[in-house]
Amino acid sequence: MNPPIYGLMAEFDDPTALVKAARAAREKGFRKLDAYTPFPIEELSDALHLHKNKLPLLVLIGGIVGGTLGYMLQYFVTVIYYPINVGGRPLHSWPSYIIITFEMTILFAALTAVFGLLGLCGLPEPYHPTFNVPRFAMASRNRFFLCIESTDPLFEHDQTAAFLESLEPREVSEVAH
Amino acid sequence: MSDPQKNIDPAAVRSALWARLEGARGRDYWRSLDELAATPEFQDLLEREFPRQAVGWSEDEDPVAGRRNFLKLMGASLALAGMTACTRQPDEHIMPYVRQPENLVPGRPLFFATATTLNGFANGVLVESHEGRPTKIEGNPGHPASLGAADAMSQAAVLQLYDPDRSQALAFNGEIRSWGVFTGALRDTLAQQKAKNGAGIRILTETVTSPTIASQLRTIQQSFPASKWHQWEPAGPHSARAAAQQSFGQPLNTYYDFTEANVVVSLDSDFLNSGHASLRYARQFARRRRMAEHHDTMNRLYVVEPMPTPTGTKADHRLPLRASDVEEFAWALAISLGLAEGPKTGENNDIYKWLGPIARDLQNNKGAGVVVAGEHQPPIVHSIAALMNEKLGNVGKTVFYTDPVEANPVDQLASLQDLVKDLDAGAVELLIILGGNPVFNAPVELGLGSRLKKAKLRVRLGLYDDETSAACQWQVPETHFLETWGDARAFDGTVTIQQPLIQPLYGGRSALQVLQSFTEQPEKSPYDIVKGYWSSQHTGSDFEAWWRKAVHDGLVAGSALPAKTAAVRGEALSARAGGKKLGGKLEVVFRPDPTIYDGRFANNGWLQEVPKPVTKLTWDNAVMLSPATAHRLGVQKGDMLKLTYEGRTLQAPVFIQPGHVNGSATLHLGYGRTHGGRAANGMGFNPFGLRTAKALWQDTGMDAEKVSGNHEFADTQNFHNLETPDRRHIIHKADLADFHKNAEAPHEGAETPPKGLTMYPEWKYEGHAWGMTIDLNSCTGCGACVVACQAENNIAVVGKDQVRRGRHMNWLRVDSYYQGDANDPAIYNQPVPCMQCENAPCELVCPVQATTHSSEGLNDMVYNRCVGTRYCSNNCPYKVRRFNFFLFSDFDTPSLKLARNPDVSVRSRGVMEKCTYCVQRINGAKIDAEKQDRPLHDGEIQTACQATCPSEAIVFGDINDKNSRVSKLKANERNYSLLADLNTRPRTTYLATLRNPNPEIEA
Amino acid sequence: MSQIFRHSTNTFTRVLLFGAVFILGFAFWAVDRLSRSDYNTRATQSREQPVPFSHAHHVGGLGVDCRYCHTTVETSSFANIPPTKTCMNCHSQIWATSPTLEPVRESFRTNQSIRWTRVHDLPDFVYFNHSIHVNKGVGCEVCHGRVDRMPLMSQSASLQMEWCLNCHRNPEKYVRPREFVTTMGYEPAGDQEEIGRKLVAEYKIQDAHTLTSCNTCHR
Amino acid sequence: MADELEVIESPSGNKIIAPDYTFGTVTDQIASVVLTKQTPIAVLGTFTVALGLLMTFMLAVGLLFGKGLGIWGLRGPTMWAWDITNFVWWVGIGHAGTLISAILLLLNQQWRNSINRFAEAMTIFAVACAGMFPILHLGRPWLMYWLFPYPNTMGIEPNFRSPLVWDVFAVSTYATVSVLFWFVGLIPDLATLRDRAQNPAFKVAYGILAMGWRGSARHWAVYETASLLLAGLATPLVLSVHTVVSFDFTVGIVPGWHSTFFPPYFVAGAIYSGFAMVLALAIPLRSLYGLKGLITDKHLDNAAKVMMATGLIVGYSYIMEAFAGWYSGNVYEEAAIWNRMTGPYAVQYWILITCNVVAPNALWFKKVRSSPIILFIWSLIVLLGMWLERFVIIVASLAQDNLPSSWRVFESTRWDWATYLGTIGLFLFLFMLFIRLLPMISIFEVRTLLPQAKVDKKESL
Repeated sequence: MNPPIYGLMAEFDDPTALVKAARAAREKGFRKLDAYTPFPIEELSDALHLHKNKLPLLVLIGGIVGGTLGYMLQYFVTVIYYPINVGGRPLHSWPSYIIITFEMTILFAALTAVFGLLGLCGLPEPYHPTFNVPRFAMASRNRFFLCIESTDPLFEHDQTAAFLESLEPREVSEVAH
Repeated sequence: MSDPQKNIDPAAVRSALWARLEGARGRDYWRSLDELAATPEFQDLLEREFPRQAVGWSEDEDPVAGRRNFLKLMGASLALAGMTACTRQPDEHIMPYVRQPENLVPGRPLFFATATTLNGFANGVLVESHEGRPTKIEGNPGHPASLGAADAMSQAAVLQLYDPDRSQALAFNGEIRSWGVFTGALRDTLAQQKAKNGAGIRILTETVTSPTIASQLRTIQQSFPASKWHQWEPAGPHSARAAAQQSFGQPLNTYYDFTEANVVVSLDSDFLNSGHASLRYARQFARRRRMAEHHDTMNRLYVVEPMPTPTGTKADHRLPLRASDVEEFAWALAISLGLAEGPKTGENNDIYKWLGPIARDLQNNKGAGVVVAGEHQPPIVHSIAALMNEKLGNVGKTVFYTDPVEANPVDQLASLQDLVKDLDAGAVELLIILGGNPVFNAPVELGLGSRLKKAKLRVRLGLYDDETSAACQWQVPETHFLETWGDARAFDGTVTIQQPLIQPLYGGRSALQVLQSFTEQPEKSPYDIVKGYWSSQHTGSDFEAWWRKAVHDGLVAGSALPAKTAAVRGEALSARAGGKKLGGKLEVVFRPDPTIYDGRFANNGWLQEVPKPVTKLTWDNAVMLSPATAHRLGVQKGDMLKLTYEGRTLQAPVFIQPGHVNGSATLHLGYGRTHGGRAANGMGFNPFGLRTAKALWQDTGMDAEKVSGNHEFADTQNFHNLETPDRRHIIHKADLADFHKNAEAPHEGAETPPKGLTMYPEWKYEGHAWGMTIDLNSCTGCGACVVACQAENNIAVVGKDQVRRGRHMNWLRVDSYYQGDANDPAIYNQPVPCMQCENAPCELVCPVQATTHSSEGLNDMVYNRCVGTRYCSNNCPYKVRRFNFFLFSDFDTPSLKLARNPDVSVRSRGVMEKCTYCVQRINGAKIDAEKQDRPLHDGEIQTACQATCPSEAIVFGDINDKNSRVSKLKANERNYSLLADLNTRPRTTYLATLRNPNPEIEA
Repeated sequence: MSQIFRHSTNTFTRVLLFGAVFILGFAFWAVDRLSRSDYNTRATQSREQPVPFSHAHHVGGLGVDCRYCHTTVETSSFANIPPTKTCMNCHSQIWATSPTLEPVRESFRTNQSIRWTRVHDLPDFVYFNHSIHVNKGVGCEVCHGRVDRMPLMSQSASLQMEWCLNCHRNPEKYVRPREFVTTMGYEPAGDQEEIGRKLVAEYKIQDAHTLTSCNTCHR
Repeated sequence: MADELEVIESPSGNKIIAPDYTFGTVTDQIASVVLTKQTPIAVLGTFTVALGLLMTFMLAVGLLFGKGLGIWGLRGPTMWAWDITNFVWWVGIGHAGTLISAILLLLNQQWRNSINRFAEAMTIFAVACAGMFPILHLGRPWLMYWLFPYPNTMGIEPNFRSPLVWDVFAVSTYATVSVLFWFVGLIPDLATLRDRAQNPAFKVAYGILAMGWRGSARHWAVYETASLLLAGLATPLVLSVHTVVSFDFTVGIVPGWHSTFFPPYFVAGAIYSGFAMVLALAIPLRSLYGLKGLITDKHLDNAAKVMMATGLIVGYSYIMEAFAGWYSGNVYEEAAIWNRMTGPYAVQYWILITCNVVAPNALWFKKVRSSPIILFIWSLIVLLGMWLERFVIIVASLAQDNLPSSWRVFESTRWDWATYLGTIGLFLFLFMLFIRLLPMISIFEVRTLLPQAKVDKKESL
């Protein structure tokens, strides 16, 4: 029995080949698989069915929270906490509060967006098995990788390797843990 | 503030205070922050929060190195308060009294009555004292010359008292000596003199009205029969004295009463702002222009003068005439009145154009008119005026004569020349100069500076180690009048006994003491001398009670001189000179400076920095020219002129003053000091350099030529001609007749948005609602209110360069606007304090709520919350906010810290400040009233500016109280808000000004 | 390419990134606490004094009324520190020779003030007026605490603005009948709020809006 | 192990990217600027100058804190002058970046891909410079934290009705969001640098910053959504910022400030000056680093067009301003406008009219737009013009407002200059560091521009 590995990785020359391979792998029934590319590829997301994610909802919530907090803060301070006559304006001069409310909305939404992104991607993650593959450095330049992970129920080292070879990659390599 | 006239024994309190202040030089008073300022911890804090250099001035700001330190001296202290807010404060200490004087409650001010003097004439004042520190001077309502008002100079006396530049040590040729040595030297000389009956003794004083000093001098005269007493006062009423002799054959004192005067003709007299009773006159005059009811009438004022004065700005008809033409005008007027023979015309048509109407006006108001001759006009003008008043039956109604107020009304010029003669003859062995500064201000041709040296022993008693001191061997530091006992007479002879409020800060002697040393008991204290004199005068029982009352009231009841009747002698009116010809040259006019007078106040930061009436100049004098004359000479404001008169020359910068008469140049005296102190030296130029006995006040025949160079003036306002029509509606004005026809006349075209016109709900002001009205019809623009505000609110002095940069700190300013022809415009004064807007634009934009609205409608400014964005100032349409661009307030000079009002925070660097309606006074009064569980009554609270205003133009009060004076005035038809169309809803409003022109002349 | 980082780096960086939020939060909280701490306000800290005067003894023990020494408290903004004379009224007889009282006697002889260290020291831009507070039924105790239990005087309240505001916003919670102003350990006869409201009305104490207007304390 | 770098410096056609680039070549060319290329002398020179100016800035600020605001020319009634002028000027410049990266992204303008990175950097540094002034111009800068709401022992909070507090929120939000947006954009490129860098220290540094980005398809999917969302948020934000800044004036009742069309007018002006700055930076950069193939004349042309369009809007605003002033019949407004044109600041006013109204019209001509040199000079003219615009609005209006008695002419001091030039130094300093340490062009976004990046539909099935 070979040592446990993270998975098997195939390297391709161009996006089209990768997308093709990805489709094939999914049809073959693999689910625990991921692709690595130097730039976002629309079709790849289709191929791997990655379209849904919760980020927009999170951001919406973040925005609403921020806005409400912003307005409440101003209302509380000027009407409840220290009511004082400023320039003969009413204590609750709502038109003046719009701007800060708006800014707080944006701020909170933006923060949620960024931290949400990190969260959903499980970043930061400076160490990742894929980095063990020497040629993987090219994933950030001009190569396209498809990786089938060993945790996939259908994963069986030699057959999976053979399957990957059948997709005519530049080469197939093991991804050690 | 509490009742100004507590009935207590001042002496007792004071002795206790002295005990406290002994040695401590007043640093250890209970609110011991001043003392704190000296502790190392505090210094550290200072270092930490204000690196030393922070207090300095970058070369950008102040090229004149020397002045820098002084200016920060002149400010206020304790300012770090604001800073230390967020820091742990270092330990402070409290030094309680050892034996607390009765009547003295720490934290509550006491008020003492005394008097300031100018040219020897007294002006009654009340001095506010905090734990023995005089901090504020206000008028004494009981005193005839003051009636409760105080002029700028009197109020600034406080700063003079604490001036660190005062002469602080007895010196012989500049070396410090002990008093023993001095009195020794003096005694020896006197012993020698005794032999020759004092033939070598000369005493030179200013004008003396003090009965005590007079009696001392008389005694000296007896023991030293051959000694002589000379008097010299550069800006005194010389010609009035001469005129009295000429007209009546006897020395007489003239004063006026304007309450009954319907028609006033001023022959170059600034009676509303200068002279010995100007405060009284201003009040009487203003009351005749109050217009409480719509159909009230007003008096009518004709002014003939070369240079616009506050009086000129109030004129219904102002005739710019060269000073030397006023005599001709007087003649012509007399002729028109049929009091003299001669032609009613001449070359200069200006002189004659209004004679008929004016004469008729005077005729129609027999006994209800007055002709006022200017102090600076030659005797003949006074005589003619006297004649007119007499023939018009004004004497006894609006004009009064009494025996002279001066102890010895001599011709001072002659007196001085006499002294010079003796000096040249080498007859002077002991010359004693009491006060004054003759070397600086005597007629230039006398060359007193060098001549004095001919006297063997020269002793100088003076507040400052000045030009005269430099020419004397002994410089004896003089005690300030707030430090010693004394007495003086007012314009009508009323006597005030001056009482000290503080132990002499720098030691020193008073004139009384110096003169006393001529007698058997040389060491007698001023208190004993004065009290002694009066007890000797006192007839009737219980002198002590009389004395107590006199001292407490600030005047000796019934000491006013009785009115005399006198008739102008036929020979009084000498030959008529006729209009003066210029012959292509200029007329030179010398006048005392409106704020620093003859130079005696030159080292007083408050007086230097209060914008001078009309010109708005600070820290400077100038050659005042009319636009036309300036054009003729081809000069602009700031260009240098070389003036040549009687072979003497002087270089001075030009200031173009609209309304100044053509062909004449006015020079204000007092500047160009060389030994005046750090604020005085190097400021302006010295007209005394041209002033000869022949031309004490004016003369023709001065040459002026443009020379290279340019001078930067620090004036706080540029000349602004109102657009005609004044579309900004800054000054609401109308002619009396039109106003009578239509009450809305003054507000023609101005729009005030109706109350409802706002999207906001109304703020309700229950309880008090403070408001103010300023009657432009009364305001003379004298600037007394500005100094009052400065004293009351610890406002810093910033110095000439900063003023030039528009960084002056005065919370209250007096704007002047011109209308019409730049050579003969109408001039309007407008005092501008904070408007306390109900819809305050400044509050809205302050990011930290440092300025907000109080429940009583005050626009509060919290210095310690201010971070200094200056947005509020930008958004203030009235520009009444002042910013501390540097650390303007003082942190170092102990003496100046004593001058502070403990009820007002001293502002530090980087914060905004502004008028608060003297909120410290409001709260003080409210607290007192609440403690006694009674409502505040109207007039109980007086803002500093209101309290001091000679013409009662400023009224402050509760506008929720429908019966308060202020509410009534706000209901007056003349009431209007400045820039009302901005809908800021000012609490400070103005009463439109009215002119009462003679219909004949208008037509 | 080979791994640059060890596996542990993952956890490390994550903790660092998301922990930052909490670290900042804590720092902020700490500063806030510190600014309100007794260290900063100097509350409960007694000061070095020239004479170890014990309020506990004079007030608590002998039951001397506050106003016997602080005579101006009802009339002036400043509640005066008694003049040496006041001390000597008794101490010329009692403890007339006690060495601890030497500074007092010296002051009396030499006419030099005793140099007390100020305990209750408001910033100089705050204008507190004792007389009006006392006259409106604010007890000494309310601000100065149980003086009768202080061997050496120390500040009991923070004297910070928010503290002042507590009372200026709802005086009824603190006022007491005038006769009890100097009482230590005063207990309201009944519900404070209720009594308070009555007194506020009776003493004509101004409404909160006026009491919290800036110029009430700052000028 | 990475292939040796292949660098292409091809003359650019009128495309947004030169032909015959490959994934590899774009990557290497951009990465090489940071990793291998020699820094050009010109850049080093500029850097030194920037450093010098930065020192001047330190000096000026030291003196300012030491002595007080008086060292500037400020005075009554012009309590604001250079300080706020600089603030508004910098904030304005700070608009282009986010605009390019956000709005153009939403509008799917592909040409943005190669200029958004350094435009955003420029934005951030400009905002940093701008952010200085609200603090520096305080009388008591050490208390600036009072402008933020926080629980304090004084029981008093900021005044939320004050435009200055709005500023605090708007600008700090804008700064934060810009930084986040910029950093998110950087992550994939940081990964690239991590994988390209030879020096282990750099590897670690970039590695940490890249946070382990590995171009996983799952990540890309979330990443794309995030970018879109951020763009969607940044768009209204960027428009709001200068609107809020304009409120500093419009909320005031100073004649010449108090007018309703300031917001659009200011936003247009901001974009105007922003694009000017983009050009002023892009033109020298691309020739210094031979990036003509990536920042092509097409880019300059587009930028120039945006500049012209906004310039015309600004010009229109001036006309409106004058018209409104006259039409209002309000004596103060009339006077304010008239005073601008004829008063003590007439010179500045007419120069700015020339710079902002006359000059941009030259951009109608293709010749002008296609000459980098002229464009460079033009952008500088525009920057000057926009500074003067703010100066005139602020100083001319304040110097002569409602009451003639308070009128006074403003004079600047040497320290006004030092502070202003100082911030320019700071700006260049930061920018030079940026181009040295980070990819000044978004590599992964440029990759998507390549024809090879298109997935062949039929093939892939």
